[in-house]
Amino acid sequence: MSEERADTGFAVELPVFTGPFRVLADLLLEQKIDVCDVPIAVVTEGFLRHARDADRWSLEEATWFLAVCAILLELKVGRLMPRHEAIDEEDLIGVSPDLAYARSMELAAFRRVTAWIAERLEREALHVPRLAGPPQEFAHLYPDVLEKVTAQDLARIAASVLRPPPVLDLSHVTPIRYTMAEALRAVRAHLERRRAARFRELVADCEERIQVVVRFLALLELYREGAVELRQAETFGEVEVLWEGGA
Amino acid sequence: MTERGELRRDLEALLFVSDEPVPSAELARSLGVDRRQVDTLCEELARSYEERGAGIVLRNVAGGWRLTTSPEAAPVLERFVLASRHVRLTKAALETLAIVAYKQPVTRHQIASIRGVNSDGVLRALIERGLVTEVGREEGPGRPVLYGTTPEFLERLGLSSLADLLPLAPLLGAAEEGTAADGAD
Amino acid sequence: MTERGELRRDLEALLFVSDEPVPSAELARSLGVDRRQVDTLCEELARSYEERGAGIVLRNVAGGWRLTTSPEAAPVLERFVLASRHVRLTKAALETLAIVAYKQPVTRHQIASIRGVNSDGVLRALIERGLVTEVGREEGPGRPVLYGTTPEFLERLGLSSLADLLPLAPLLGAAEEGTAADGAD
Repeated sequence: MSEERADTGFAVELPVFTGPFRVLADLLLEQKIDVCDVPIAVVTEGFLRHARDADRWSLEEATWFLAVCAILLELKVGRLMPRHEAIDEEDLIGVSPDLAYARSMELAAFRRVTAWIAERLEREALHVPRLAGPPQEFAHLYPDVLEKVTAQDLARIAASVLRPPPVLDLSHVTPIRYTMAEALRAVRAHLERRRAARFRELVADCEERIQVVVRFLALLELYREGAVELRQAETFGEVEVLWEGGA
Repeated sequence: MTERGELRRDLEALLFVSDEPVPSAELARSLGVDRRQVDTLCEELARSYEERGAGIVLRNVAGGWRLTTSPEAAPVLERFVLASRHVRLTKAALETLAIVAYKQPVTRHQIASIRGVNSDGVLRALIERGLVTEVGREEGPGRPVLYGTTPEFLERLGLSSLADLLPLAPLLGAAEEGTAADGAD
Repeated sequence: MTERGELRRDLEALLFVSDEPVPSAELARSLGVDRRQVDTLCEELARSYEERGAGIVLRNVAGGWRLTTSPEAAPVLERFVLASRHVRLTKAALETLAIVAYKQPVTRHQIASIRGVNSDGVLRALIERGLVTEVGREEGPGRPVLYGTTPEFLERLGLSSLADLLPLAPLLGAAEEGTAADGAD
């Protein structure tokens, strides 16, 4: 996959950057521009428009675009969601779109081969082996197992055999320490005092991203109750919150 | 293949996966034929093994048909079992003994379910060694035999009663596969 | 009985008592002959089962010889066998298994990069099923664990070695051609 062939000629016009998407992608992957400042939906719409206007779809161009967008989305999700393993992001940055394209081809091949594996597993399950071991005439060959075994050893063995299957390891999931009740109280207090606020102000005291998310959910809850009115002048613009609740 | 050939094939497969004598009636049910026919087929099969000097023999013992190894192959088998299966046998025996000790009274079937493999041979070996014995029969269909440990088992471990077995609860969380393997060596 | 007949008898008995594939070298040691002779005898024995339409088959899987029941007898066996050996794997598990099989030794991270999603849960499930195992650690920062397939994986697929895996290269080509053709339409 050469750079020229993958070059889309597709250009974007965004507040942070105007020019060929290829250049934008490089800037993003080199971390010269923050991925959170790039609305991927807008870029995708632009790409679809560009593709429609062209005479016909270029498979390579589309695949390359998809590979880049997949990386950008994963980066963006990484930025927006709390995550402890910063290393993941570093590794993603190191992935070039061409490599991602190659990997997508590889994955397609692996998906094809899974059908073969599944079929073989199915067919082989019809062969039943004999698991009984030596017949009873050979019982005398079994060792005297208590020769070197203590009560402690036996307990350990029993524990290993009788232990229930391992529970799902959730250590990689960040516990959410912020409650909806706390968020509702904070939003209410602010709005009852000020009657109106921008979302940015409502989360100004938040220390973690997850706290912002919970505040946002609290806001939606208040909206559902009819306690607040929400306004957004433009896509990705500021969200304005007006207090409608009983004073 | 003739219908008779198919029956013989299925019969041989049934006997192959069984570790204990299978009553003709049970074979007949599985094959969808009558008992007499099963007995005739088994006799035929037994004769064919004999004629070709096979390493396996088919015998009618203890109320059922059972495949086992030819007595003439015993010397080679013993060498093979002692040389290469010994560690596996030890592990299987220890696991089975641990299950009987902590779960008694327990059926063969329960042991096999816990270990994930047929453990009848191991159980027999433990009985022969005087560590495990029949302690009764379970109520319910088939009234399966229940197994438990013997006084000799306690004595060998230096325990005065089953109540002295180490409690399992603290180990269930902490025990690692590694320690079990160590214990089996 | 001829010497060759005796060897074949002992070989059959050895295979009968084994609960896993037995490498030719191990059989050779027990029988006191060389590996080549064991392989020839096994092939003969396998053919003789086949010719008489036996209920058991002898195959070379996972680097060793193993007796199993004939697949044709499977319907009759179903009721008889304790636990079905059938493993139904999810799409994600199959995909991960394929990657481990063809890319081994491979790290968790490499698997995730190819699949585009975190695959730790699936990997753990494959390890629990005995299809995948840790095979070492990579040099370099963090020394990440390397994973590979187990002999059981080969056995479950009925392959004698990893070299018997379906070649991936033609599939890579097919992928490219296929999609390119689609794109040109």
